[in-house]
Amino acid sequence: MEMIELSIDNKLVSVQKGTTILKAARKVGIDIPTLCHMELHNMSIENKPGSCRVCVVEVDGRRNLAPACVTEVAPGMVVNTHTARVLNARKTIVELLISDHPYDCLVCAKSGNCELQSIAHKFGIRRIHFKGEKSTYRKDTSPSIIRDVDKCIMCRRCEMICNEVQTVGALSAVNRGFISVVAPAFEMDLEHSPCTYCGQCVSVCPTGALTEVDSTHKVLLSLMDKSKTVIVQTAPSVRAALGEEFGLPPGTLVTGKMVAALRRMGFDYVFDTDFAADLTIMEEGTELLGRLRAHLAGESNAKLPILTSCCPGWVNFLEYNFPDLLHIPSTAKSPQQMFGAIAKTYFADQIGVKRQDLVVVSMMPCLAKKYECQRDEFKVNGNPDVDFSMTTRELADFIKQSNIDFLNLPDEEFDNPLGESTGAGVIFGNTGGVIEAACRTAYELYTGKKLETIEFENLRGTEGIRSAKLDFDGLTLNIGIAHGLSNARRLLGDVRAGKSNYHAIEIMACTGGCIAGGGQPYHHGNSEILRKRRDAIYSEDKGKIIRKSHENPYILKLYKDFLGQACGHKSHELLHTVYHDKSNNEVTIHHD
Amino acid sequence: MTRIKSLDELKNKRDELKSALSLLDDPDNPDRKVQIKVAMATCGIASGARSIKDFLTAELSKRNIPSVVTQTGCMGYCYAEPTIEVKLPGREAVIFGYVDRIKADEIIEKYIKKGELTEGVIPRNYSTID
Amino acid sequence: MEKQITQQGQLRIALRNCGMLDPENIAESIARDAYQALGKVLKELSPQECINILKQSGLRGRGGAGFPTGLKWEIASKSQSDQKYVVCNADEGDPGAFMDRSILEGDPHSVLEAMAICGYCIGADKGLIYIRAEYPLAIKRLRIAIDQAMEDGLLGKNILGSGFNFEIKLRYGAGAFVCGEETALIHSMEGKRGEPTNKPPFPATSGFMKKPTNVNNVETFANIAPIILKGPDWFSSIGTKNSKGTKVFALAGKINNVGLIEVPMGTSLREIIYEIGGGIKEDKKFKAVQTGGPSGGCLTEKHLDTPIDYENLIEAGSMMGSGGMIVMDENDCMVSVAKFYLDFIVGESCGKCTPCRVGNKRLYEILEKITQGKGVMKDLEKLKNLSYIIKDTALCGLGQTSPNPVLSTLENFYDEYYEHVVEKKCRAGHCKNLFHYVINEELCVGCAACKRCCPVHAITGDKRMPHYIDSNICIRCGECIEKCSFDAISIQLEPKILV
Amino acid sequence: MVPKLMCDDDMVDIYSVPSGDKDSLKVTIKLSKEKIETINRICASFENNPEELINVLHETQNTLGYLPAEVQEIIAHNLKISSAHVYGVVTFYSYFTMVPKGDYPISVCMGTACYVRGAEKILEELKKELKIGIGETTPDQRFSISCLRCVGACGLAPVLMVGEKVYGSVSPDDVKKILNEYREDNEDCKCQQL
Repeated sequence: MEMIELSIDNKLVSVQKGTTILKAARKVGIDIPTLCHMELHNMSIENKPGSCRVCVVEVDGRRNLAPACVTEVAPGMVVNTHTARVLNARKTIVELLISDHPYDCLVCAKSGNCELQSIAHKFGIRRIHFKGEKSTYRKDTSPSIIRDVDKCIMCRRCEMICNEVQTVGALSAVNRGFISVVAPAFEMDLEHSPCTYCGQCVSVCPTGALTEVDSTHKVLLSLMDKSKTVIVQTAPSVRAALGEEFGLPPGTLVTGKMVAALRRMGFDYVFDTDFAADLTIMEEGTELLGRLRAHLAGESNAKLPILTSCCPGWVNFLEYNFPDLLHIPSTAKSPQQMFGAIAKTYFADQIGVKRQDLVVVSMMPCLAKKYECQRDEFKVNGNPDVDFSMTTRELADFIKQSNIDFLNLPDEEFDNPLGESTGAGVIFGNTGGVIEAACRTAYELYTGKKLETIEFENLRGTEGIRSAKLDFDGLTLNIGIAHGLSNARRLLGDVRAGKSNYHAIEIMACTGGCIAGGGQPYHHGNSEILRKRRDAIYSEDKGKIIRKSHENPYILKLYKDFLGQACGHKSHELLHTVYHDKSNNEVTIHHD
Repeated sequence: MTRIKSLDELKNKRDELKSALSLLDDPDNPDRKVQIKVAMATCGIASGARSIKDFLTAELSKRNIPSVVTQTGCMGYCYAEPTIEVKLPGREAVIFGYVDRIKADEIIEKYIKKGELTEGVIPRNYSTID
Repeated sequence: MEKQITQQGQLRIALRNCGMLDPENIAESIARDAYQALGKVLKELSPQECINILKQSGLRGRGGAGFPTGLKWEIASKSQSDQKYVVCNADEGDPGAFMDRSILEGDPHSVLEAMAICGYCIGADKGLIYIRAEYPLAIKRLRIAIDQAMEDGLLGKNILGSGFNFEIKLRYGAGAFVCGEETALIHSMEGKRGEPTNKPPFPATSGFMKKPTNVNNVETFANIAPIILKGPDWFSSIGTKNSKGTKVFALAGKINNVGLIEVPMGTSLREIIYEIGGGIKEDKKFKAVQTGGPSGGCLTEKHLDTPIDYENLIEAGSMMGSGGMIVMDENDCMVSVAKFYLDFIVGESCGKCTPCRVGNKRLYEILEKITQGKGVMKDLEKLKNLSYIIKDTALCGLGQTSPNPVLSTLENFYDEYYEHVVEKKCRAGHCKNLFHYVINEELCVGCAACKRCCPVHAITGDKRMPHYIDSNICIRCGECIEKCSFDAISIQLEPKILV
Repeated sequence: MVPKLMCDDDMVDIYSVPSGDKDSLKVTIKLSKEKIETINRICASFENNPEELINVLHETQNTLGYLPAEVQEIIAHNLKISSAHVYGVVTFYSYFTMVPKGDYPISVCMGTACYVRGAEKILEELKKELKIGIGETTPDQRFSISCLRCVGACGLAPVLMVGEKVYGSVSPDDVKKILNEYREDNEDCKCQQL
């Protein structure tokens, strides 16, 4: 590769041809500020429209300033990143952005996490010299996401994620000039668009234009209500990221402190979604084996490949885009919903509380979960199995509001019976985790032998689409894994075209899996954070004594006392669901 | 028209067309014709050039004057639209501006029939490359 | 500076056939040498030889920036690719410029022929013309011309027996000024929003469908065939040192001979306005001529004798642009003219980059404040600083040049700005908040005609007694002036008394 | 922007877009079968090529008069692109409209040449005469007003267009005269094709 030498702020740099000034500068410790630019290394996600113009630098011999994020280096280039001309321009650009932005930082959901706010602070902007019209748009609230696009700065990150990474196509830049904004088709509400609520747009939005629906207040009211028993479940990825909100290094596991905090906040029982993940494996694994056996028996209508169904964003995507393939995913509900269904039957009976007096709250790394728990399929007489779903970010704020000194909390254990889990349940948080957990169980159930190595290393990794062949005692199982919906679309396209030979496919809507979910602490483009969360999940698994779902004693007890057998009658009633064709989406017209 | 298959064919074709045109313009040719071009770009049409062209075509044939009236592009005198160029055989082309029906009639009667210049002649103020 | 001016000042190269032939009849074009240059190139020249001719001729792009055409072709010809494209930019957008429309309506074959020559030189067999949907006649004539040329074997497969294939298709614009910018134009042709992207990569390496693409404007193409037929030396003998050949200008505004002219580079504004253009309408006083459209600037009396070429116009704070020249007289308020252009830019900005999307809006708002008589001296400073920052930071050519009308009016007509801001006066009588109507008591007979027609009831007075206009109510619609039979109402420029 | 529905008699029934292949999105749309077929035909004539989106939109608007949400949905479906993308394109280009224009759409040129020769006054007069604003249509659906950037007929400034017919050197007094040509049902005066 050709190397190019240049000077940035009088420092000589040598970088590969094709490198941008921005990256060359970072190599020598010069951090040029950016707003629209965002890159997640190793995940091939990069947004560089070169549109915000905050990163402009002075290049000798060039007539105007150069945007560092899209300008490639040239031999002998002389770059200055902090001359008066540059700083003046940069400051003015930020002032212009703010001049078309609400001044409600104090009450903005993104305050403290807003990139525009921090850049304004960094530049020492104390006055906005330009006063004029501000663009105003209708606020849009969906079950999961709030769009307050008055705060949109047209960085286009959400548009890029929604179209290129997720191929959902819910968002596009619309209109032009001063009134241009990113919006769904016909500027309808997100609810009427093909949005899957994966929340990736929220996780990359630099300002408060895209945020989650906040359920804190409703949960607080439930907690205050003496007539209610309030229980909480926490998803695997939450414990691997929550610490970040309290200043702990990324990848710090805070399971014990989290349990302690939830107990102090007043939850009557603190349970683990991982328990339900184990239950999911029992059901999904059994379903896989059933279909596999049917296939091996030569049944022509054996529905293979089986697709995992625990990711609600992915389920939404499937219902919108692949209505002809609705018969192939596992019918198993997601862990969140399995938990709710068991909690409001089995557990409610156990503690003698009526269904309507039991409130189930879930702590999730996800925004689609908020939508999922409101689906009609998951309600009994209008009462939802899971009442409220909160994100990791909301949980962190809730803990802070409850005056809890999180860092100094003792480690505590989950309650029983729905708090016991295995390592298999934990790894649901990573891409490849669900299928690995399923294989741990399916292998032993199918072959009747004990696994020698529990880790299926060939299912792990960060490639967008991965495939592996597993030897099930002579039977070769073809496993496919996709994360990020564009990769899911590719795999499903093959399935539809009959070009796929997979037996089972795991799909996660978010690139990286739940650890990078739309409800996790903001990564601000730092993919190292995601890697550390991933490692934390695997290390939690490693530390568990029981690492296979079918060995979870409480799961076995649940089947023995209540459910009968996996995929049996009772299971089907409580733990399985059906999918609906959502593509038949009538155009609804809004009159303001 | 058949396909032109080589540069030589194209050159021959051009020369044929050119000589046909110069024949029209030859005062000694019994088949000579008055050639009129009506500027019919957007500006011309908007100013009524189409009806002027129709009027000239009809009137010249009614008055038995052998002529060809064709449309052409913008002559550049937007301020004087509609504009027409009249070429009497063997004589320099003359451009008339602000042509309405009355003017057109006058041009036929005075200039085309008798060769007398009327008002509204626009002096050609450019040279082209040929 | 060497100049070669023909006796009448005008020399038509690009417009050589406009008004000479019937654009809907290919025979007339052939009679006037159409496709001779293409035939010569295909038969006698290698692509590089042809590119060398263009390089020697000194032809520069006529669309605005003036990039050397031969060099542009050479870069595209050297890009390696299985597929390349020739694009004709016929998205003539500068308000006040209509030379591209005239060429396409008057001599479409000159463009088609040149595109085919370009295709041969760079190794492309497909051409696309991106044309404004607002030009229905040009579209119609282009379609006819393409069909006729295909039928005659002058486009299509195996042109003139050379083995070279070239076909041309039309793509329509849809009303977006920014699509005149190459990268935006390419996105638009791909069925996307016409938003520009950073250059490099230039279209010559990655353009339409990510393939090497050569984009030239209509007038540039119209110059190609004569250069091939008459030679580069002939062409470079016309014009100035760095700007060769001729330039078409669209003369419009307050000028007697509104029209399309073509003059050798280096001709002075004075010759254009007073000799060719016949002077200012109604013998009013010349104030300025706006060149280069919304990206250009205003030239004033002091520039009247400057030889016009690419460099001199930029030096004078304007630019060649596509060649619109709009002449303004003493009745035009230069602050309002700047505001007019900013209004245009705000409406046409694609909204992608911050400086253009928000910056130009703020410039417009400051100008509006000034024209309403609410400006303060600090605003002039702000205008200037913000303009420089937009120029320095905007993403595309449209944004980088958008403050030019503000900067050039500030530079050349600072006193008008000053009057608006400090004296609250608009000398042209254009800014409605800065003048008021008064009734001359001696001339008014109290007929009440004005009172009856006033839509906002600003006029009071008893019958047969002098009437009075309340400036605070008056909306300055001018109805009363027209209705008054006694010339009793007049405009007063002095600042109105603020109540 | 409030996208409007087609007029009532168009809403014959609810039809589904026929799904030609498997990855088709079924869209239920309130459009007459004929109109859906027209749109399908237009898309097919451009080989359902997403690159040709702008040409497809032109052709569809020429045929139907405007591009309401339902129409964009069908185009998106045929070209296999998201409707958000189609809407993004429609709203980018000022030539496209989502509301029906009048039978005689009037466009006032707001180019510089027209501006300095008094286009603003023409526009004011039109607004006064028709009692509608820019981008609006008269209640009887006869006239609508829009502004155009330069139409390239600067020699005739100020210019207005009714349909594709260009009127040059228009004075405020001419406005009424021009409108009267179209007010009576005078067939001869219908927009002349150039």
